[in-house]
Amino acid sequence: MNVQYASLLIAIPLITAFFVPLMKGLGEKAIKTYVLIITAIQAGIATWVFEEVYTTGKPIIVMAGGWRPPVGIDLYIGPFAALFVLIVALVSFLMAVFNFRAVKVEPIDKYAMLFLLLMLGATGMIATGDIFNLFVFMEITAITAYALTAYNKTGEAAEASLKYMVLGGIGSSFFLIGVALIYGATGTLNMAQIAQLAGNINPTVAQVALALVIFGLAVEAELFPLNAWAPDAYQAAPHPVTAMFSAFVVKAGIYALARILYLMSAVGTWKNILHLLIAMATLTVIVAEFSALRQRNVKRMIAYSSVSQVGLIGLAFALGTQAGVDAGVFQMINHAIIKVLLFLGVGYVAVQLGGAEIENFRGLGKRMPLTALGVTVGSMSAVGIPLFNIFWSKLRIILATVDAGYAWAAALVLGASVVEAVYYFRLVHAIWFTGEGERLRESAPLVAIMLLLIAIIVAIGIYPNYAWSLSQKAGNDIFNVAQYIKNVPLMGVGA
Amino acid sequence: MVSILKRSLAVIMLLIIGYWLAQGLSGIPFGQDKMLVGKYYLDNVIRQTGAINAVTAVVVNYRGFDTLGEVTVLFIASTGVGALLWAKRRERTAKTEGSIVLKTGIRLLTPFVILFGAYIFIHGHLTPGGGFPGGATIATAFLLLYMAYTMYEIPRRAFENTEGVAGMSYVIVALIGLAIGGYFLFDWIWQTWHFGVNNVGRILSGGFIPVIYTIIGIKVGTELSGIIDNMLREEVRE
Amino acid sequence: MNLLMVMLFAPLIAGFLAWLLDFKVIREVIGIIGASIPIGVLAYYYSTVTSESITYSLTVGGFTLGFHLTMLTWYFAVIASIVGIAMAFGMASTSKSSYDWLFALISFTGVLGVFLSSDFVGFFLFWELMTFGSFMMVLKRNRHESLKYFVLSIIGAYSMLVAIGIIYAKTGALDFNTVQKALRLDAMVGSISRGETALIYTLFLITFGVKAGAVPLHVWAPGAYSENDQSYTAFFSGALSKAGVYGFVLLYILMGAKLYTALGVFNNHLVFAYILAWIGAITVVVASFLAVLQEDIRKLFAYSSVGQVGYILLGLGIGTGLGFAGALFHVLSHAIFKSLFWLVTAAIILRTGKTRFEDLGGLAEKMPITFTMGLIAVLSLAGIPPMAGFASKWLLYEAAISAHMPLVAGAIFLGSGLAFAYVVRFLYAVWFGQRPSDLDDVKEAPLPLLIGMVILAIPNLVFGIAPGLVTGYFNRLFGDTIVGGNYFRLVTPTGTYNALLVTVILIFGLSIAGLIYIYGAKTRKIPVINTYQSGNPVTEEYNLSMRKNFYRPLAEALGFWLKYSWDRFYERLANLTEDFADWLREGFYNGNAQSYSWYLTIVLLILALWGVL
Amino acid sequence: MISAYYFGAISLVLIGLYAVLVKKNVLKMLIGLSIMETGVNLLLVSIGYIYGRSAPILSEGIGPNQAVDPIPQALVLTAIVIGVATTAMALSVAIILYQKYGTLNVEEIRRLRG
Amino acid sequence: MFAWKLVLEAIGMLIYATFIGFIFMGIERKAMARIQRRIGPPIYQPIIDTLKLLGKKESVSHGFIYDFGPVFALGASITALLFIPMGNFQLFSNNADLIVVAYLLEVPMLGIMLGAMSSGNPYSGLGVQRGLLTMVAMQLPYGLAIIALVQHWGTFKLSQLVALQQLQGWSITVPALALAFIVFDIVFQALLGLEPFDIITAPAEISMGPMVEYGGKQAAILFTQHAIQLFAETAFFAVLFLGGASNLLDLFLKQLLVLFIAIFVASIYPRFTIDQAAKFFWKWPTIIGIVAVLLTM
Repeated sequence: MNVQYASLLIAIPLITAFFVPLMKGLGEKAIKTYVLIITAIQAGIATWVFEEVYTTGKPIIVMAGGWRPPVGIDLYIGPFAALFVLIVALVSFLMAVFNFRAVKVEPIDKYAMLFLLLMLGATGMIATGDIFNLFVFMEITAITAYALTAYNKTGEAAEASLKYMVLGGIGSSFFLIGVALIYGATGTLNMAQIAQLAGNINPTVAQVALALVIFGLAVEAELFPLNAWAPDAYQAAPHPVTAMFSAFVVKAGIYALARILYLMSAVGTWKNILHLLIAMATLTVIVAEFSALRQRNVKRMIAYSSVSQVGLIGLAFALGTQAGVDAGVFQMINHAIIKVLLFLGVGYVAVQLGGAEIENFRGLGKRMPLTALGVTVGSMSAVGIPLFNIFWSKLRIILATVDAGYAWAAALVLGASVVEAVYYFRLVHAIWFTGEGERLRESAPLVAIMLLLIAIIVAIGIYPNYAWSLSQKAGNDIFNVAQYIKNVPLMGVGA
Repeated sequence: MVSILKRSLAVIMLLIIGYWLAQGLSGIPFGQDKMLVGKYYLDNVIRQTGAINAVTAVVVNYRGFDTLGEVTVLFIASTGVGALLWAKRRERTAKTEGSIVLKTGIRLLTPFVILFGAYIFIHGHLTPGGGFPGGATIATAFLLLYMAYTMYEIPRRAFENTEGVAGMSYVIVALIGLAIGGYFLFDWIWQTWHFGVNNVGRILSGGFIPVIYTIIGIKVGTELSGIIDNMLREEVRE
Repeated sequence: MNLLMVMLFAPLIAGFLAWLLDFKVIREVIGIIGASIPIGVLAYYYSTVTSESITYSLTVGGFTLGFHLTMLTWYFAVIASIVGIAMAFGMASTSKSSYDWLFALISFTGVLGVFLSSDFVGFFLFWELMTFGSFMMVLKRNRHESLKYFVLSIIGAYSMLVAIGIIYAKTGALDFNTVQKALRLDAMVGSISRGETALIYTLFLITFGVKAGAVPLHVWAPGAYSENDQSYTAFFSGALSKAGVYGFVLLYILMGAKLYTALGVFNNHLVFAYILAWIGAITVVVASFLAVLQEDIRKLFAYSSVGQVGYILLGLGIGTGLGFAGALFHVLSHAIFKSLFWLVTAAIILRTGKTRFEDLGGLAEKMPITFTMGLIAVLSLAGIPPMAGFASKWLLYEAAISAHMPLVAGAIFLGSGLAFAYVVRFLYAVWFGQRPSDLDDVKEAPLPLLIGMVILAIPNLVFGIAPGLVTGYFNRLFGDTIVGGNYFRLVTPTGTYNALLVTVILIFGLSIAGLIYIYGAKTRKIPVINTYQSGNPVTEEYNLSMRKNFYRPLAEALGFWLKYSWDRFYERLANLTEDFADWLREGFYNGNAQSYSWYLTIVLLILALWGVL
Repeated sequence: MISAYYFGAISLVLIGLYAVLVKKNVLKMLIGLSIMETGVNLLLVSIGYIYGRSAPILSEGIGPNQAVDPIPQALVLTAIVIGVATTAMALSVAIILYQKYGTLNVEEIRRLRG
Repeated sequence: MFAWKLVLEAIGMLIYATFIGFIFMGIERKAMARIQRRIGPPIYQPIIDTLKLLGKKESVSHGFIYDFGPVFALGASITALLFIPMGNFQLFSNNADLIVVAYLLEVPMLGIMLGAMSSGNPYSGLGVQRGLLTMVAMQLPYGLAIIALVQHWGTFKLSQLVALQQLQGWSITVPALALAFIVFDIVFQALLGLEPFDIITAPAEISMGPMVEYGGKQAAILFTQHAIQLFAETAFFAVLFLGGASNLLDLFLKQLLVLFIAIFVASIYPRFTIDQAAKFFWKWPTIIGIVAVLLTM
């Protein structure tokens, strides 16, 4: 099969999103089912792509319009992208199931479109091989996210959306300035070619450009102190969307950050940027964990936790070592799984019991035992308890961090993790050991999803070999820039 | 007091940032030829795409992916605005009609404005312009209608459907490229069919650029009109 | 499938099965079977392990998890397994919940894993598993105490993680053998600086100190031990706290040479060991004093546990072969007598439902077998020859004094006096004196619990009379004659102790006394409350037995010191942290979009300044 | 010395940012954002400019060597549209905000905090 | 082969010790009386008392442990006795060292307490409490004194201690050990249960404390135990600080000396309350003990 068919990853969500207006009259159920089917198809394609990439071991280069890079835009679906595109599709699929329960606010047809386009945006961001195209996909993701954040149309939602928008706007403007500088200095927008030419750029330009690009992406990647929008957006967005934010939107941002960071590693001030990122990531973890400590709203609490975990990923990526990147990718996978589980569980509770305040979680173990189990397993995993998946990635990250000579960062991050343990502990205790209540009926599909996710968490926790080998391949994809340049079939323009 | 302090602090900070940006930019000489890929485009654009406007060739053909994204972004904006401002029943609440000059002028001009918009996007591969400016021009016509008449409303349903169909058509064109040429967004009209090879510089050339620009023009026009429409109507509670 | 793995995971799997098949008897049977597999496997390996070590390795997630059964790890594993099986029997009586079985057995596997791991990853993994299991046991019963335990454990675990990270960064290895070699080499080369070595040492000190319950990291222990199923506490305090001790032993093995060269000596003592010895001594004194002053049976033994582990640390800190032998022996004896205590406590609580001394009394007649077991434990803990507790304590005395650590040895003296005081108090308040009238229909402990007790009581006697069994094993372990003599007679360079002879003469003495007793006048049994009272009537209504505030005078004498409390210190620290968290949260996430844009600008400014300057 | 175009572009960006930082009214902040975008677009275009050359429309008399770089122009086209989209979204959010809070003062729109 | 000689020696020593112990008890009472200008009972009075108690027709019991306590105490005292080298009789002292003996000397207390506690008498309980607290209080200086001694001589073996002292002079001739001696002597008052540390029995307050319930043969056993214990402890003292003894007479004189010091001290001081005792023990004796210990390092 022609590997160019991988472009369907972009085409399918697009065309189906455009189709939604035509089925406006069909009613809520129909549209949600439609989304479910589309995400399933997308997941199927992503699985095929994944198979293809991992069996051949070679990345798929989708060349739009048949132009070879750097003339045309290419999608570079290497081990990392293949893996994450799959995760994006699968998470979207699961959340499409959750939509049936969680989203009641009209207009569903618009929601469906935005939902599909959010998936598209993240897919594009992960797959693209062109820096300006990255900007475009980033904006697609961001604007969809703005709209979805405000989708509930409450004051809080709009407020969160506003904050997201202001910060995102500033970030993307400066990102674009950075892109402009890079273009001005190299004359190309293709990432591989930029990586080739990075060493020759005038050092001042390179410093400014790299700093600006990283700055812009750091806003999306929720690094402190650029993450002020994140908890609000997470809290206000519809529950499935929150899960998607946490599971792949922010991941796409942080991936882009890491990708560009490593592509530009020939730049003279690269080390300085790494130091700055490490400091920012460490602070991210600390501030977010402390902020979560006394949070009454569980959704917001988990949002903070998500921010901190992303900080951990950022830390891993900013180490500048192969081990760090591998560990970061591993953590990305694990984190995506547990955050989907957690936001699914919490969202479901919020839907059933009318709010995500901690009071609603009292006695949850008696009222909705399976959901409670899901939230519990997610929490325990987040804390890093063995037999659950995060344990391995956290261990990897800490080892890599100390190995790279940043023992202080590891110590601070772990210190903050103690705080994390405390608030998850409170949640688990509230769920199982306080409160009383009648048992409620739990939705079978959602329970099935939760059990599936629990099974995956435990499976990775007990037998992390497969996930780890995937992470290593994917990490190598990011870290090994020379290989990346070699994989992209650059035609001999200029260089 | 605090405000002044804050303002002056902001100014100082921004000046430092500005100095830094300027320092960076000074490494990129203004007005010098720094082209790398751009040169390739200029050299090959006519042969490879059949368009003499290199910008539109780049936009639609070489960097078609960006444009697809761009269309999507606008689509998102229209959807998003629609989603956010949605209410069970909404009506226009404007109280004052436009002046007679406006009303008469609009009545006369609307077809021409739309026609001009269409002209712009159809000639995208030849002259400056293209789908986006063209679409925007068309939307202007509807904006003017809204300004002039308090009761005017676009045929919303039809517009939304058009928007969707146009978007789908774009993707379908791209997918046909995938089917025929093996590449997504492949210019099958020019490169496979060689349609209009002898016509370079005239309207029936440029491969799929005019086709796509037409689609984009229609889409942008309906989308922007839709946004205007959404913003001008307010919720009505019984 | 490797037997080592079978043994390691048998409890875990049994725990899951017991959890899933939540039926009354099946659950208990599965649990007991799961818990008894390890001791079986270890017994099977006994002859092998004395000549060679058994290793096995797994590859998990890019890490190679190695396991090794050496003489040292065998010893620790056996202790854990004995206590584990006793725990299982105890739990069959006291625990009615599959939840308990699951987590108790998880922590069992965790402890075994900690002992058997031959690399840091496995060590850390099982360490966490063990902590997790035990934490869940507390969580079910008491939120506040479990939180304390949890936070301190996590701090400990993370300290270890950082330390492991540093070691990994410096040596590039995670398995014990390589690390040991690398660090030994580095002791000569000195590429790891003094500060870094001290840092690693401190981090490990925190980790193992928390688990062993060393002062001032002990605050979790009283709560966690007492707010638990007491049968499980037998394992918790008997075996799980030994993981911390094992950690310290490991520290010696892996880093001893490096720590010696980096930190030097003070007054002929290795500095790092000296610190450990003092921590141990302080732990002994502080915890024993607190134990004496407790009013709750569980709290008393909890503090006692902390204090006894202090002895072990002290022994390790002495740093001589004799000290090690004493410490390792005390690991065994503490495990068996303290677990026995906990099972006795479990029986008392099961049958009376009371935990405070003021509510108990006069149970010796009602639960004679349990009382006998309790007495054995008391004798062993108080260090009455010929019990296992005395043999190990004796070694510690010899070691401490002959290593010229007089003040530390003084702590042992004081500690054993205190230990004597609190066990007698336990005897008095629970078993003797006037029985509260609501305890008149108390029955003897159920059979499984008694089996558990007997399993623990036997080694107390056996290793008491034949301490040479254990020291002989140590001699083979160290490859050197640390403690000479035979099965019954211990000989150190400076002293001797013939346990059998002491036993024989004690029996001789007792028989003489017994003869006098038997040939004396006949006796008439009268009720306990029929006593000389100088006019105060003792009746059922007026219970004059002194149970509450038994050691009030001591508390008065210690008044000044009791004003300070580590517990309160930690509470205050926690409150400060929470306030800080609030301040940070409210200050940073203040809700104003404009402030947020300022943050962005500030970052830009930092970047700019970085670029400009 | 940098060129006036660059200078103008940077100035626009900074002016926009200043508005975001200082103005209390949400609409003014959004206008600031738009100004920033304009500045960025100007910067993009000016980077592609080459002295003495004309627009890259290769009709009569203008060969490949007489045209400026087409790429920045294409990029700007995209960037403008994205800017428009963002602005449209932002304005509709502002409409909701005004409906729900009755004000557009950013200091009073602070229900989500901490 | 069975060491018949040793066993015979042991039995002989036991009889001797019991007798001398009773005599010591008599001497104690007599001397105390003389100091207080009373005439006092004859020195064989304790023997007569004990025999009388044994001859009582019937004695009461509160249960098995109540009976077992005194028996255990006596047995433990005998055990302790037989591990101390007595002049030219080494007995079993090669098989147990200082620490073992020090522990064994404490065991009888447990027996007494077991018995005392198993009666429901509150005075017994009070006595037990006081006994334990005294023990806790004195343990630290006691330990320090022993540590100083062992550090100086470098051995735990009692027989070796004796030999070394014969060779190099008594312990108290060494300055540091003289300090230890002072400490030990203070502790010794408590060990013997004499003023100012007779808080345990405190006849005027709690009617003999632990012993309050006992009469008849149990009391007789306890008296015997006390006699043996008194002998053993004075001998222990002599062995530790006064150079042991080469024969029983030598030992007897030294024991007598120790006893008289104790009696004199006891008759001068009033009784401490228990918390005063604890504070006292943890102040001067401990400090002196630490000084002694540091001097011997």
